[in-house]
Amino acid sequence: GVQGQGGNQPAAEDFWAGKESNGRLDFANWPLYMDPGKPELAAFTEETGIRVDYDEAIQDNPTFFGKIQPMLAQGEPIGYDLIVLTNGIELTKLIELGYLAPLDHDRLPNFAENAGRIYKHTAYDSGNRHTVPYASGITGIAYNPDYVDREITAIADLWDPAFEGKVGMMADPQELANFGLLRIGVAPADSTEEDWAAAADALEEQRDLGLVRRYYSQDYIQPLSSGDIWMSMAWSGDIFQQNAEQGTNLRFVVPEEGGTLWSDNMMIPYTAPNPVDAIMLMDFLYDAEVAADLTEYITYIPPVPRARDILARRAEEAEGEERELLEQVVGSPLVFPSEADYDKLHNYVSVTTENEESFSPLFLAVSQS
Amino acid sequence: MAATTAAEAAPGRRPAGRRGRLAPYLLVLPGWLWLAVFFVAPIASVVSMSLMTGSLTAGFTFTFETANYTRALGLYWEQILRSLAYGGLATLLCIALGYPVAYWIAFHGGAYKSTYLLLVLLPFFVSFVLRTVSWGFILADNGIVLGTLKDLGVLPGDAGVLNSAPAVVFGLAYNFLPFMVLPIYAVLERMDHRVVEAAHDLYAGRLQAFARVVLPMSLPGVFAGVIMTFIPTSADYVNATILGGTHNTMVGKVIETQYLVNNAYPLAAAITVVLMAVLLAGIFAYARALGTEQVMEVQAG
Amino acid sequence: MTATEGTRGGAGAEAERGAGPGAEAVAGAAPRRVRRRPDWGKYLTWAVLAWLFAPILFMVAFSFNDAQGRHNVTWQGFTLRWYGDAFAYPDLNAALANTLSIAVLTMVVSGVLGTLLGVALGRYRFRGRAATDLVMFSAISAPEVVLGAALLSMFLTMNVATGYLTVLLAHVMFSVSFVAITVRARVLTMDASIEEAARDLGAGPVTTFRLVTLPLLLPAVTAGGLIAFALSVDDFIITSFVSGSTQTFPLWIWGATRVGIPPQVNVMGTLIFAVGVLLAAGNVLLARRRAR
Amino acid sequence: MATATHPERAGPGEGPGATALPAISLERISKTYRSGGEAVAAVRELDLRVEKGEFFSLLGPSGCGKTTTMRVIAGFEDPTTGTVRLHGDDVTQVPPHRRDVNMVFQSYALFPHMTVFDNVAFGLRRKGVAREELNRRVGEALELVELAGRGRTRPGRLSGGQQQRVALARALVNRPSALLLDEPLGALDLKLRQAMQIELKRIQRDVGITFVYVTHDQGEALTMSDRIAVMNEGRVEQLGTPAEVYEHPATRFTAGFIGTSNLLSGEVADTGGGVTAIEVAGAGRVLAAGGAQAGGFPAGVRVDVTVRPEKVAIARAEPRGDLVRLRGTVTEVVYLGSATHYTVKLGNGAEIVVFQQNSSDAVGAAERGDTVWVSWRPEHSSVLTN
Amino acid sequence: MATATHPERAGPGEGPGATALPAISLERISKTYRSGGEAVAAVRELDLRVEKGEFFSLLGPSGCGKTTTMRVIAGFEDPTTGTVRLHGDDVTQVPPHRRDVNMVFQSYALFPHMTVFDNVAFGLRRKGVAREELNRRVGEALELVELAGRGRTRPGRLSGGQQQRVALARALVNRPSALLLDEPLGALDLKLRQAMQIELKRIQRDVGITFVYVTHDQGEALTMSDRIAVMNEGRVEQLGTPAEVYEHPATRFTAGFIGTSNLLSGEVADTGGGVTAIEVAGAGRVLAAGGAQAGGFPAGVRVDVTVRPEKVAIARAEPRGDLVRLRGTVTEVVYLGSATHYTVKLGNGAEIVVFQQNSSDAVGAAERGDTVWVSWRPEHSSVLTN
Ligand SMILES: Nc1ncnc2c1ncn2[C@@H]1O[C@H](COP(=O)(O)OP(=O)(O)OP(=O)(O)O)[C@@H](O)[C@H]1O
Ligand SMILES: Nc1ncnc2c1ncn2[C@@H]1O[C@H](COP(=O)(O)OP(=O)(O)OP(=O)(O)O)[C@@H](O)[C@H]1O
Ligand SMILES: NCCCCNCCCN
Ligand SMILES: [Mg+2]
Ligand SMILES: [Mg+2]
Repeated sequence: GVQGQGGNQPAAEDFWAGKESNGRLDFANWPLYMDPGKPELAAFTEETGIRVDYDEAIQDNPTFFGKIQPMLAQGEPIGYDLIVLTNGIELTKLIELGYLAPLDHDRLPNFAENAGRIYKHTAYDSGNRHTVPYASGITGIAYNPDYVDREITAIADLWDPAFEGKVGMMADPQELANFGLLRIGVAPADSTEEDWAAAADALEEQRDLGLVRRYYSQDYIQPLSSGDIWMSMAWSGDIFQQNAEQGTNLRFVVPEEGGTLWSDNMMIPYTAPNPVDAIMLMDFLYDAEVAADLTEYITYIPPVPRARDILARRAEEAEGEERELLEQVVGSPLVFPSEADYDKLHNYVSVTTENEESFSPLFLAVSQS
Repeated sequence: MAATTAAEAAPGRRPAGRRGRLAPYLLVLPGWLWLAVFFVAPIASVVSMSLMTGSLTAGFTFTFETANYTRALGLYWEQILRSLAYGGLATLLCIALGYPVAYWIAFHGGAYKSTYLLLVLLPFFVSFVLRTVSWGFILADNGIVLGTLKDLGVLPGDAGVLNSAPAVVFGLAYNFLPFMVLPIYAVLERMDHRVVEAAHDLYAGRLQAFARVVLPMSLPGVFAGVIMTFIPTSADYVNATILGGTHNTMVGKVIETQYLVNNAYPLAAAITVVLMAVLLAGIFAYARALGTEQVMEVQAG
Repeated sequence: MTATEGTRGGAGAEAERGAGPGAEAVAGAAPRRVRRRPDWGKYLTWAVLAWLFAPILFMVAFSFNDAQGRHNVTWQGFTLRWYGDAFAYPDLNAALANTLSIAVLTMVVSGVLGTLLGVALGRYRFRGRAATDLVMFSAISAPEVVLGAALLSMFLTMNVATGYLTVLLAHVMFSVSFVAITVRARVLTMDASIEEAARDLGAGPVTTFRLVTLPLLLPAVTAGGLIAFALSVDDFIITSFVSGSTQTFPLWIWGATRVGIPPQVNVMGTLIFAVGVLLAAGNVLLARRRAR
Repeated sequence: MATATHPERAGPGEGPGATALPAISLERISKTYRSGGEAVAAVRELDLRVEKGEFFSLLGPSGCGKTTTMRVIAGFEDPTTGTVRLHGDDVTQVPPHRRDVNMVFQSYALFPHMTVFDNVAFGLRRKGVAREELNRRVGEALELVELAGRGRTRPGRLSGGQQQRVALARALVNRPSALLLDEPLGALDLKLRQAMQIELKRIQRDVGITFVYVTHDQGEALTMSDRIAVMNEGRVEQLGTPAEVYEHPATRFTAGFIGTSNLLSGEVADTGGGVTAIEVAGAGRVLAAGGAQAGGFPAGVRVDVTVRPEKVAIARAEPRGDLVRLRGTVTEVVYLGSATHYTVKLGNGAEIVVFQQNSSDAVGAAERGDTVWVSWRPEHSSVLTN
Repeated sequence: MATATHPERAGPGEGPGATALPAISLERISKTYRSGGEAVAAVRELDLRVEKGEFFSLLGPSGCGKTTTMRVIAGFEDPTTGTVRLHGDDVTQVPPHRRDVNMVFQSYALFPHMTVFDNVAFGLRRKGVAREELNRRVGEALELVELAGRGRTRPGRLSGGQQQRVALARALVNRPSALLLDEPLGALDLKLRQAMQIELKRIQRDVGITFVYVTHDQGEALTMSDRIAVMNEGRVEQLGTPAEVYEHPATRFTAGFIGTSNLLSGEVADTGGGVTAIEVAGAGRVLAAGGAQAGGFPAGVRVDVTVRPEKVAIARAEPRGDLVRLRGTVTEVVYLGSATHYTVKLGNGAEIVVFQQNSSDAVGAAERGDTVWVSWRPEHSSVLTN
């Protein structure tokens, strides 16, 4: 038989006792989540002498979880000291299984000082015992106006037969479920098992009408840019970056029915060989200037509210095109949403280890048909 | 005649002495061990895992749980059948294209036979994943093929081939075509050309000589080719993932997801066992009729 | 198939004796038969070869593409930049190094095991020969997902952590049978009396193996080793099951497909392909020389 | 039995020059192979007529063009120049499957995936012969080659000789106007070969079909043929009955190729009365019948004289009578069981081989080192033309 | 040259019974192969002594155990029972690489990846012979087989005959006490085979090494051997000089296997004075010398009489003299060039084959259908024991 992985949690003091910096760490993150030149990491190395190997190894939560789980179950290092996962079932499981290092908040002074209030009281990891946010973002709709000659405003547009075979949806069961639920008018966070079934039906209808070309993870951007699909579920910051990097003209909208708000969080696997270096980097990224740098490039919502002021100041100091860009970032509701904007955003459907059995297969059956 | 060929004599002639009798066992022992531990035991272990129950958190225990199989079949019969269908179609496509190519090289390749064969094999020097990904780019809706045709007005603007069943079958056939060409070539090349002349001599025209003599004599090669294409194409998921769209999922992908993403090991194992049973049952029936040695001989080229 | 001519022969042959078209007309004159028909087989072969090479041409061409950003899919002009900057991604380099070192080790280990197996199967009759054949045949024909899943099941059950070592174990497992059948084919056609001659001339069993058997098997051993190398380098499915956190070249490419494959992959692919072409061409030339 | 259905076919021995059209005639056939820039002239301006019902052999060394000639007749090769006729019809342009000749291949070329019956029935099926007749004819053919009852067997299970006979039946059953046999016995061992020679000859006599037979075995050609064409370098060197070719070789090549021959070089001393006297320096004077060239030779011309070893007598005492007689020393005696070979060295260093049957009266005629006389009748030596 | 370094080795012809220890002796050797439950007795209780310097041949049909016998001597097979001695030493348990005999394989078994020189040097290198001596001896061996100067060549580039000679040199260079040759000429064509026979015999004479020679070609055995052992079904049927074995076959098997033999069955009518009279029903009375069994036979016993075809004369008129004479009809005449074969059917249906050289005096002695007399001297027929 295969042993169970009940979570027996070591106390933070026990975990950190005797651990020291090794001068290096391995950081696994999502693509398009840091300037390709990695200036923040260079700054970190300069300041601490710690070398960072950065790997864009994470393209969706379930796959990455599936990949690291067996190693964590063996008590083996997974090859990364610092990883970034979204709030959701996989993160819940990691915590429940006891695979994450308990964070020593004495080592996170920047976080204590700079993190926004809502980021210190998350539902999925109250008290930030295991995670601190990296960035937040919105799942909405992106479309390519080169091919779509009207404005796209609603999730209902993803069901418009006019776009047969030109719609991209996400493969991640939770993302997919959210949009299915919004489509049938249910708030994901309040959904019941019956709602899930109805949402799955709606999604299957969309699929069987031939609207969906494929179910994507991070790879929806390339076909969206080249016209293989015309519109897709998308992550807010990605679209800005793609436009900036590739000169594309994609548009991102928060649909009328609402989008979803998520947070990607940094965490340290309990088997990590370099946890001290990892937690140092965690804290370094909460330096307000660093957070502003990061935001300037990735255009996701930073967990450090002060980043906005810093960027606004930089915009004033900058000239010409750069100023314009910075102003755009500072003014974007997608990077710095107002309270009203937040109202339009929904939380994730809440999946627990108990009801996962009835959730995942339902939506997996939609994407893996 | 006194001259027995080396091949006949070989297995019979053995060095004398007790040490000589032990020699074959010493020679095969390392290989046996390796295959026993890393092939036979894993197969046993996947079968045993398919009969377990449990969850990632609670652990999995052997309970002789046959419900995994009913679930596997109930949930994924469609993907299993589709995989067999795609594999079958790709195999047919491989025969349709590979046979004439093997035939032409073997019979008309002349001095360049080995060069042609090499050309058929050369693509293998490029990673299978990379070649498949390249097709994804080449076949993009506005890529170099379709885009050009659209610009020329040959194709309507919204035409596409990517993310469809034909694209998957096409990719499978592409990737496994050389496995069909090789064994057929090996048989045809070894074929005594005089047998074909004899058929012509006995009033058979080109078509008749082919249908009555060349084709039946080359069937062992076709069989070997079928084994070497049908099994891997049916179980592949790389092509379906890169080139497929909705309703194109193959069972390999399901197995991969259940193992590597969902960590639903018993269910995954049950699907695996079902796939293995379906494929191997067919193959063994088939190999029995032909003799595994002969098929492997052909595979060895 | 290649018959473009109808089936007019057959039944009518007896009646048609000697009545070939224009038989009388050319009597006496030196006849030159002009039966030029299009060589469909050749066209098809070339078409198929073009098909086989299309993605490779794409790969090679785009290793020279002056691509901006992550997506190397539209032609943006010629550059040699990526060749100078081939090793810009440390994790890609590491993946490539893993792939190559695993392939070399696979070649060596399965070369040795497979050669021993092949010699035993080709030379001796022994108990378990048929079973060995069956296991090898199954290992060759078993689908990759099944092998990957089975290995992973075992590693999970036995609490073995997956990684570099498990990839190597798996690669040797699936390539050893290929080496064995290649070597066996050679052993079967090798004259057993050559080894006896060595014994007769005073060489003991070990000396005989070293000086005679092994050199004679070398072409097959090399061929088998190359097959093992190629299978290992190319393997994706089994590797993805048992690799743990170890990256290999195909796995890296697979991961990169989601975000855009950098031109460096095309460069590496092109270089590997070029080495392969050179090796193959050298091999052909050598064989030609030897045949002469 | 096949004869019965082919009353028009003449028996053997009708010989050349019969008024009926020849079964096969080749008119100025050349065949040049081109491979990689090189041109090999395999057959050069060959003229040949094979009469109906003949057992005709092509005999010659390896590479002399025998197979090529056969393949041109069967239609597997287009001749570079010339015309092929079967019973007078020009078939140069006719593909093999429409020619009324059948071939028996050296390697048999049986269809390994078919039973013996299906092999033999193959040709008839292509012609669309009805089921009943087909069964009857295949049955008869298998009986003819003494393989009745083996129809269900696969060729792979038959011995070499049996396979050979299946190949024969497969060709014969079609009652072709001629059967081409390319070294049909080449792959058999001696015993089987001899048995099959007798068998083949019997079958040819029974069915009366024209046989064109290729062999490079002189013995085989001499034993079996009605006529022999001795080929060399794509040309026919000599054509005639076995006795003509053997007893009176026209050329040095024929003399050397067929059986063992003694060759002496000398100058013509005298010609007259159909007998030529040749002075062999250092050995003596040799008389020879005119041979092929009855016209005689001018005195002083250098020529070769040949005599077969079995025509030469060996004795310690000088023989009497109208004989050619030369003196020499025995250098080698080889006991062959039924016969003994002596090698005698003449005064000029030339060697004469003597073949003597160990018959009832033969006594050890000579021993190594003996000085002996070798002798033969003048009509047994021939003067060669080249 | 090799002889010079081996002064102790006796020349050929010393014959059996010499006081020196035999080079090879096999004592009650049996070898039974077991394969898949079945047991094949390849050699049965074989006793054999090969004297030093002899050219000794094993002759027999395929499967009679010749190769097995050789392999037992060389050490490649353990005998099931019995003892192998080389120069008196029991070597039954000694592995092949430590036996002082060398083998020449039918397929040559040259090492294709080594040069000719390295092939020949292989054995000496195993023995650790010093560089200089090695070079000298390999050079000598290559000269002996007339391949000096080809040392750098790979065997694959040599002709069949040359390869054969390399194989010979490779064995000879080790100066073994005996050389075992298993059908060394089996793979060569006729011409080359004959040339190599002469060559082999010369080399054996030159080096004086014991040769044990396996062939199934009677002619080859008769021409080359000092003594021949005729084997059948794992046993020796007859052992003697070529003339003894050929002229006086002891058994029906030997008579049939060596050359063509005529066999007549009858009842002993009378014995006396070393001559046996046998009444052959329906044909007449045949006289025979006692042959191997000089003791004579009781009257009334059924026996076989044999006579060689070349000893039989054929004539239309009744021959005179002290001859065995029988009457019959010619059923077949086969012209062989140097000779003619006649088949004569006797009154009792038995057939007598007559072999007549087409010599100077021979005239077409008879034609098919003729009634003729066949005759021979009584001392040329032998009575067989089984
Ligand atoms: N397909 C071919 N291409 C080139 N040359 C050829 C071809 N076939 C035969 N030749 C050459 O033509 C010549 C005659 O060959 P052919 O096979 O007719 O000889 P053969 O008398 O049958 O000889 P053998 O007794 O060896 O069978 C030879 O020099 C041969 O090398
Ligand atoms: N390794 C073996 N296993 C089983 N039977 C064998 C083996 N080797 C030989 N035999 C059998 O032993 C008998 C004698 O074989 P052997 O090879 O000695 O014959 P041979 O006289 O050399 O024949 P040939 O003239 O065909 O070479 C044959 O019946 C043969 O089938
Ligand atoms: N390019 C970075 C995108 C990060 C997206 N993470 C969110 C995943 C929500 N399931
Ligand atoms: Mg030929
Ligand atoms: Mg033998």
